[in-house]
Amino acid sequence: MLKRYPTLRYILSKAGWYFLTFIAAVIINFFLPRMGASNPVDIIMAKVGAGLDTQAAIEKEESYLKEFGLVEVDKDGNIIRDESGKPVQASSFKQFIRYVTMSLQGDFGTSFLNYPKKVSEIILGAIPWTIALQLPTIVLGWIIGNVLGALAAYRRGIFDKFFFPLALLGNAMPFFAFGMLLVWLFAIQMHLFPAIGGYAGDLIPSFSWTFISSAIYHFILPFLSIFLLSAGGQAIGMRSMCIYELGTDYIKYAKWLGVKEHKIIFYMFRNAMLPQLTGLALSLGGMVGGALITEMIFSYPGLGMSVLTAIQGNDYPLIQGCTLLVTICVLIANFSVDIAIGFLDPRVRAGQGAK
Amino acid sequence: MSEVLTGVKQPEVETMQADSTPIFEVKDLHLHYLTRFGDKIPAVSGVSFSMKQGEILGIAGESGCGKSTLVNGCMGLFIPPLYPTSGDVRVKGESIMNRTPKDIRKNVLGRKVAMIPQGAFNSLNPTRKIKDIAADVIESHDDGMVSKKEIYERLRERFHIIGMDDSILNSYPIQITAGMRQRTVIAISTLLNPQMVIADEPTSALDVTTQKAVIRMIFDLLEKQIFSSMIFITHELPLLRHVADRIAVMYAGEFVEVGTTEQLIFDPRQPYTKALMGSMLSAEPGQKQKKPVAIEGAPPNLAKPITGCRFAERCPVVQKDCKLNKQELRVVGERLVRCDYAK
Amino acid sequence: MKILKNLLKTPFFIFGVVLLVGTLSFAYILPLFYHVDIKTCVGAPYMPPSAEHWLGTDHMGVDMLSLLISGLQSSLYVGLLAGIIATITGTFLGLYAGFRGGWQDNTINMVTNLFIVIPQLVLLILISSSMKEGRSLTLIAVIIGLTTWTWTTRAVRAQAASIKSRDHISLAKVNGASTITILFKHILMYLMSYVFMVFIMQTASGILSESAISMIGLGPFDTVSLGTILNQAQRNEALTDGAWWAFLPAVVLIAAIAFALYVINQSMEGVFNPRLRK
Amino acid sequence: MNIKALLRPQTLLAGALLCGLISCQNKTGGSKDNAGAGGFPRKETLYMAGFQWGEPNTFNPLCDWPAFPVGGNYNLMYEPLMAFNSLTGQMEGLLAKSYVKTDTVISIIMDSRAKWSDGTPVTAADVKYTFEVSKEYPAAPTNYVWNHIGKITQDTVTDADGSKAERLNFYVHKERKNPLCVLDYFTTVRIIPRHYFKTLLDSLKDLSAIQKLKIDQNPVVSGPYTLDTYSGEKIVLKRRDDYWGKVLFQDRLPNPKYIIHPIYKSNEAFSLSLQQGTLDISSTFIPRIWVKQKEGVRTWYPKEPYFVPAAMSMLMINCTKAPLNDKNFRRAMASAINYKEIQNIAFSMYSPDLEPGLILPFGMEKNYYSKEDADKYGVRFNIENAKKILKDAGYTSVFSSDGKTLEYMKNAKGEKVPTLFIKSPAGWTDWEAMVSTAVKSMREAGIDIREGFVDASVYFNSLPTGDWDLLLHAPVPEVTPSQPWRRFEAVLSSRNWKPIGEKMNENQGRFNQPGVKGYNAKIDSLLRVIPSISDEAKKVEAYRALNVIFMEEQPTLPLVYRPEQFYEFSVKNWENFPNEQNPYTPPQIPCFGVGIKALWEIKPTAK
Repeated sequence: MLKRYPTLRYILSKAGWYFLTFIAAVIINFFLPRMGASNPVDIIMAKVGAGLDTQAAIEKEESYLKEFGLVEVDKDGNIIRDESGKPVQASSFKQFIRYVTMSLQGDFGTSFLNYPKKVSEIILGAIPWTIALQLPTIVLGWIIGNVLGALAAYRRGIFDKFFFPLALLGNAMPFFAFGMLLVWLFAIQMHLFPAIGGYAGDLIPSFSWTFISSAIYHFILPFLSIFLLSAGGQAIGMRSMCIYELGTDYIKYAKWLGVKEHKIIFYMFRNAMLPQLTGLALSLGGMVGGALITEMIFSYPGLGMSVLTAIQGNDYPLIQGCTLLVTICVLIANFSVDIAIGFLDPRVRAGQGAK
Repeated sequence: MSEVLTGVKQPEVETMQADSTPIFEVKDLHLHYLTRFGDKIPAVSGVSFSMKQGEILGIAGESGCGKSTLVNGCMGLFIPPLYPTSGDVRVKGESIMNRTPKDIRKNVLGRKVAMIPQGAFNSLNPTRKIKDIAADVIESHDDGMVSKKEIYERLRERFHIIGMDDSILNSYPIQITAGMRQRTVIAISTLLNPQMVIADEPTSALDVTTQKAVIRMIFDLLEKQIFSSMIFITHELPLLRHVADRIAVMYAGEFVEVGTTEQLIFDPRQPYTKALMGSMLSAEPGQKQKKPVAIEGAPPNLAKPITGCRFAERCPVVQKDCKLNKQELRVVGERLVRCDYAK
Repeated sequence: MKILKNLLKTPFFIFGVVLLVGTLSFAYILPLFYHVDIKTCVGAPYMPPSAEHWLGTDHMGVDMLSLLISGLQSSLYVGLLAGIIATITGTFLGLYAGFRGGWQDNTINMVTNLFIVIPQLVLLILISSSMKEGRSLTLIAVIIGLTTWTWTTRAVRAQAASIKSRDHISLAKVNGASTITILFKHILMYLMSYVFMVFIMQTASGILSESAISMIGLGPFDTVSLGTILNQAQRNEALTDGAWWAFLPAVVLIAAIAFALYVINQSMEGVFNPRLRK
Repeated sequence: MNIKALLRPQTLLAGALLCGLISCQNKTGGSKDNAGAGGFPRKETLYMAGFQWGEPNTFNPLCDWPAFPVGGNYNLMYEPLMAFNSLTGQMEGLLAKSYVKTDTVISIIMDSRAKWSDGTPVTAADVKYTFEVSKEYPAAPTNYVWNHIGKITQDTVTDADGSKAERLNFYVHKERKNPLCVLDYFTTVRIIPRHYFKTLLDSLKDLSAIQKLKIDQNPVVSGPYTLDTYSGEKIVLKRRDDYWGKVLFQDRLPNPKYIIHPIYKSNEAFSLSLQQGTLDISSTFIPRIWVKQKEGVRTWYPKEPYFVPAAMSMLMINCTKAPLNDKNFRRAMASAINYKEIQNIAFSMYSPDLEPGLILPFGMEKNYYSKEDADKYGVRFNIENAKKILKDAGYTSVFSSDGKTLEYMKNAKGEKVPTLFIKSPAGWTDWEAMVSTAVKSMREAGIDIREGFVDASVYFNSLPTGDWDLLLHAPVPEVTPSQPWRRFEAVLSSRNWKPIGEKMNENQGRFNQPGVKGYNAKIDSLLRVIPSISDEAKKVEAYRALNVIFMEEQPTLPLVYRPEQFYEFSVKNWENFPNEQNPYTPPQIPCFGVGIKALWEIKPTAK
C-alpha cells in the first residue's frame, strides 16, 4: 500500500530504524556504566564513611542503597535481607525497568555524586552553555567552511593554493592544542582576552548589556578555537565534493547551454552540500565530547565536565541522563538530515522507494 | 522573445546571403589538453571545415579520435583541461574565439551554437525538476525580463509543439525513462532555436527503438524549422547515411576523409575509412557479403610527436614511406582524402 | 607504477612525504644520536632550552626532547594500530553492507549509528575502569580503533554500493562466485586505493584522538605520549609560567605528523581520482 | 537561497538560548538588590576558591556533603561552638564562650548574645538538637559524634558578671575515653537552628525527604555571611549586617560585603586567576609559587617552605601481603625513597626536610618529637643502606646486564617477587610526581615497584578495602586539638580491624592484626590511653613510645610534610592577609576556624 507513497514509505522506514537504534542505545547506556567494578555508593561511603563506627556506616550505606534503588525493597519500603542480614541487591533488570518507568514520567533520577540534586536540574543548568558555545560555532563553522570550500573549488588558483593547505593544516591541529595556543598567546601573553570562564566573575547572568557584552567577550577565544578549525575541516570536505560536482556532465551541459555562472555555482553548491549535511549531523553528535576539552582549557561553563566527573564517579543517573540527551540529539539530528536529504535529493527517495 | 520559444524562425538579415557566407566555419583548429603536470597533449590538429545553412555534417571516428574534443572546441567556451592552441571558429562569419566567457554564454551558447551531449542520464541536474533546468537556460538569456510563471507556460507550449508530454516538466530526471530523458535533453538544447546544433553521439547507449525515436525527433525539429544546421557525431559511420549530407571521418585528431554521404558510405577511399566501414556490424545494402573486421592495434599516443601518417601503424596497405612523410588532405575527385596512395 | 611516477611529480605529495620522513626520523633516527632518558630529573622544573637540553625540561625536570621522542613513538604506535583496526573493521562492514543492501545493510547502518551516538569518551572510561592495571597504550589504541571505524564503514559502504551494479561484478555473480570472493576479489581490489587512503586518514585521526583522550586525562598510565605531554603541560601550568617549550614542540609534532598524512592522502586522491585534477 | 530566511530561525534560537542561560540562574531571596549586572564592587568583594569544584548540590546542613560554605569546616554561615587556633594551640570561643574539661565531662558555656538570622537566640537546645538528631535519624551527618560522646546534659549557671548562662555537659564515652575527640567536635560540628529543622523533620518524619530540600532560600544561619545567589559558575555570599558576632570584634563587621567562590574546572584556572587578580585567595595546589610572586601571589612564608607544614602525605602499605608484611622490606623501602627529590621537584619545595617517624618536629607537636629516637630508630634516604637491609633479609635484586635497569627481585626462598604497584589517582599532578619520584629511587635500590595510577573513583573505592599493594594518602590533614593522636590512630589503630575486602576507615594497610602471632597489643593500648592523659610528661613518653614502634615497624612511608590547606593569596586587590610577619590568625583561608578573623582585618589594596 505504501508503494504508492514513496516519500512516506521512506520516512517511515527511516523512522523505524532510528527508533530501533534509540532502543539499543538506551539499553547500552544503561548497562555499560554498570559493568564497571565500582559501585557509586562505595564511592560516596569512601567520602562520608570515615570516622563513623561500623553500625552507623552500614545504616548510612543502606539508606543510600535504598534511596538509589540498588536494593530490593518490600511493600512497606523496608530493605529485604538475606539469611546473613545483608540487603538483597536489586537485579540490573529490575533497575532497568525502574529507570525506564521513571524516565517515561520525565524523572531522570537523583545524581549520586551531587545528591540531592536532580539529574534534570544539573543538565538544565549546564546545557545552555554547551549549546550556546557549540551550536553556533559548529553551524557557523559549517556554513563558512562550506562557502569557502566551494569558493576554493570553483575559483581554484591562488586562493585555493593558499587556502587549501592552510585548512589542511588546521585540520591536522587538535583543536584543544589550538585552544591552548590561543590562551597562551592572547590571554596570558598579550592580555587581550580573558582566559577563564563564560563571563566576568563579578556578574550574574541577566538581560543587561554589561552581562551580554561580557559573555560575548569571553566567548571569543573558545569560539575561535573550535570555529577556525571546524570551518577548515568542512571546507576541505566541501572543496572535494564541489570539484567532483564541477566535473559532472550536468554542470558541463549547463555551461554549454550558456547558463549563467551564478546558477551553475548554485547547482554545484546545492548538490555538493547534500553529503555535507550528514557531516553536520555527525559533528553535532560530538558536541558534548568536544565541549569537555574546551571547558577544561577555558574553564568554560557547560555539561562536558559534569559528564566526565559523573563517569569517573560512576554516577549512573547522571551518566544516563547525559548520554540519553546526547543520544536523542544525535538521533534527531541524523534523522532530520536523512529526511532533509530525502526531500532535497530525489535520487535518495527514489532509491529507497524502489526497494 | 516569444518567437524563440514558439519555434517560428526569426527573419534575419544574414539569411539573405546564406549561400555566400557559411553558417559555420572552422579554420585550422588546433586544441590541446593541459595535464596537471603542465604537459600539453594535442587532441585536435588542424581541422578545417565549413557548413552551409541547412546542412548536416556527420563526423565519425573511433572513441578517442578527438571528435568530441573537436565539437567541445567549437563551442567557444573551453572547460579545463581543454584549451585552444590556434585556429578560428566562426558562426555566420563572426568569430567566437577569444571572447569573454560572459559574452559567449549570453550571445553564443544555446542561441548560436547548442550542444546535445551524449549520455543524457548524467546531463540533467539530478536534484532539479526538468522545468527548472529548462527555465535556467531561458533565464540565462533573457536578462530576467520574464517571470517564472510565464516561462513555465511557454515551456509547456514548446513541449506541445514538439510533441512531448508536458507532465515531464514537473518530473525529476530520475523519474523518466532513458529515451525520454534523451529527448528532453534535445528539447532543452534547442529551446532557444539555435542556428547551429552540435549533437555529440545523441543515440549512443540507447536501444534501437529509442534510437529511432530520437532520430525521428531530430528530423521533426528540423522539419519544424526549430533549427536547420547540425553537426552530428557518432562512432557508427553507417548511422550517418540517413542523417548527414556530408561526412567527415576523423582519426587521431585529424580529418582523414571528407565527402558526401554517398561517397563515404559506398566508396570510401582512405584506408581508415575503409576499415571503419568494414568494422561496422550493419546490414547496409552493398556491404552484405562483407564480414565485420576489427581494426587491429590502437590509435597513436598523441602526447608524443608523430612524423608520418598517423594511421600507418595500423594500416593494412601501409607503404614504406608512410611512416616518414606527413600526409596532407588532398582533393581526390570531389572529396578530401588524407592518404598519398588513395585513388 | 605509473601512479607512483605521477605522485612523484606532485610537489604537494613530495612535501608530505618529506614532512612524514622528517617526523619519523625525529622519532627513530634522532635517538641514535641523542641520549633519550625520560626517567631521570636532569635539572630544575621548566628549565628553558640550553645547549645541554635542547628543549629544556618539563615540570619534573626531565629532559623535554627525550619526552618528545618517546611521546612521538607512542603516538605513532597508537595511530598505526588504531588505523589498522578501524580500517579493517570499517572496510569489511562497509563492503558487506554496501554489497548486500537490504536488511543487512540496515542492521549494519544501525550498529554504525549506535557507535556514533554513544560517545567514545563514555566507552573509554567504562572499559578502562574495569581494567585493573590501568590503561595501556595498546588498550587506548584498540578503543580508538573500535570507535572510529564508523565513518570508514559509511564511506566504503557508499563506494561498494555504487560499484556493485557494474558489469564485472554482475558477471561474477552470474558465474556463481561466492559473496566472499566477490567482496574481496572484485570489490575490495577495485577499492584498494580508496581503502589505502582511508587507512592514512584513520591513522592521522588515531593520533589526534589519542591526544584528545590524553588531554582529558584518560590517556595511558604507563607511557608518555604527545597527548600526555600536553596534558601535563596544561595541568602543571606551563602556559601561565610561560614555559612554551613544554607544549609548543608537542603541538608542532602532532600537527606535523597529521598534516603530513593529510597532505599525502590529498595528493593521492588527486592522482587516483582524476576529477580532482585541474 | 534566501539568506535572510536562513538567518531568522538562528537569531531566534540564539535569543532563546540566552533566555535559557539567564533563567537557569538560581534565584534566591537576596539577589533582588543586585538584579542588575556587576552588582559586586571589586573593593567590597573577596574572591576565594578551592572548596567547591562542581555544581553546587545543596545548602542543606543535614546532607552529607553540602556545597560551600555549608559542608566542611567553614564558619561563614553555620557556626561551630568553638574554633581551634593552631598557632596558639588554644580553643577560641564562638557560639560557646568557654569550656571546662575534666577526664569524664567537658562543659561549655553558651554565649547568650548569639542570635540566628531570624532574630531568635542561639540556645543550648539548638546545640543539643544538632548533636542528637542522629539518635533519631542514624543517617544524619553528625552521627559520628556518638563514637566519643556518651550523653549530653543541659543546665544553667550564673556567669561571672552575674547573668544567667546556659551550660552543656558533654560526657566522654566511657569505653573510648577520648576527650580530645570531643573537643574536635566542638570545632567540626556546625550548629543548626532547632526551631527550623525540628518543624521540618516532625512534619515529614523522613530524613531523606528533608535531605532533598536545598535550603537555599533565606536560610536561618548564625554566621557573618549568608547565601546570596549561586549557579554552576559561582557561589555568592553576602555579609549579614546584623551578625551577632560583631560584638566579638569591637562592633565591627567584616570588610568584604560579598564573598564570591568561583567554580573553576581545573587547578591551573585558579592559579591563573590568582595571578591575574580576579581571585584573591585560593587553597589549591599551585606549583612553583616563586614564579608567581611577581604577579602578586603570596604565601605564609615568602620563601621555602612557603606553607606551614601540618600533616603528612604518605604511602600506605598493605601489611598483609608478602613481601610487604616483612618489616625489613618496609624499612628498606623507607631507606630507598629520595625524600629530598620528592620535596624539591614533585612538591615544589613546599615541605621542610622530612624526619623519620609520625610526629612533626615543629609546631604544636614539637614537644613530642625526639631527635634522639629519630636518629636511633628511624631510617633516612640511603640507597646503599636500603640494599644492605634487603640483602640481609634475603632478597636478591636482578639487574639488566648494564646494571642500570632492574629486572625482577627474588625473596629468600628464591621465588620471584611480583611487581608491586603504588595506587594513586591519575591526574593529581603533585601526587603523580611524588609517586614517580619514589618509584624511581626504589627501583634503583632494587625494589621491583611501579606506578599504578587509577581514576580517582577507583582510588577512593579501594582505599578502605585495602585492595592495593601501596597507596598514596594524606590521612587526617586537619589541624585539631587531637593531633598528633589522630594521625597515629589513622595509621596504627587495629580497633576496627577488618580483613582485606571489607571497609576499614583507619589503618587501611591492616597493620598489626589482633589475635594473631606477633600482635603488638601495646600499640592499641597506647592509642587508647593517650587522649585521656593529662600529664604532659607522661604524654610525651607515650608519644615517643608509639613513634619508636612506628619507626621500627614502618607500617607506612611518610613522604613529605604538607600544609593543613594550601593558603595562597593575591595582594592585587586586598591586603593585610595574615602571614609570617603578621600572624594574627593561623594560615587558614578566611572561612575556616579562627581564620575568618582575617575578614575583619583585610583592606582593599591602596592603589
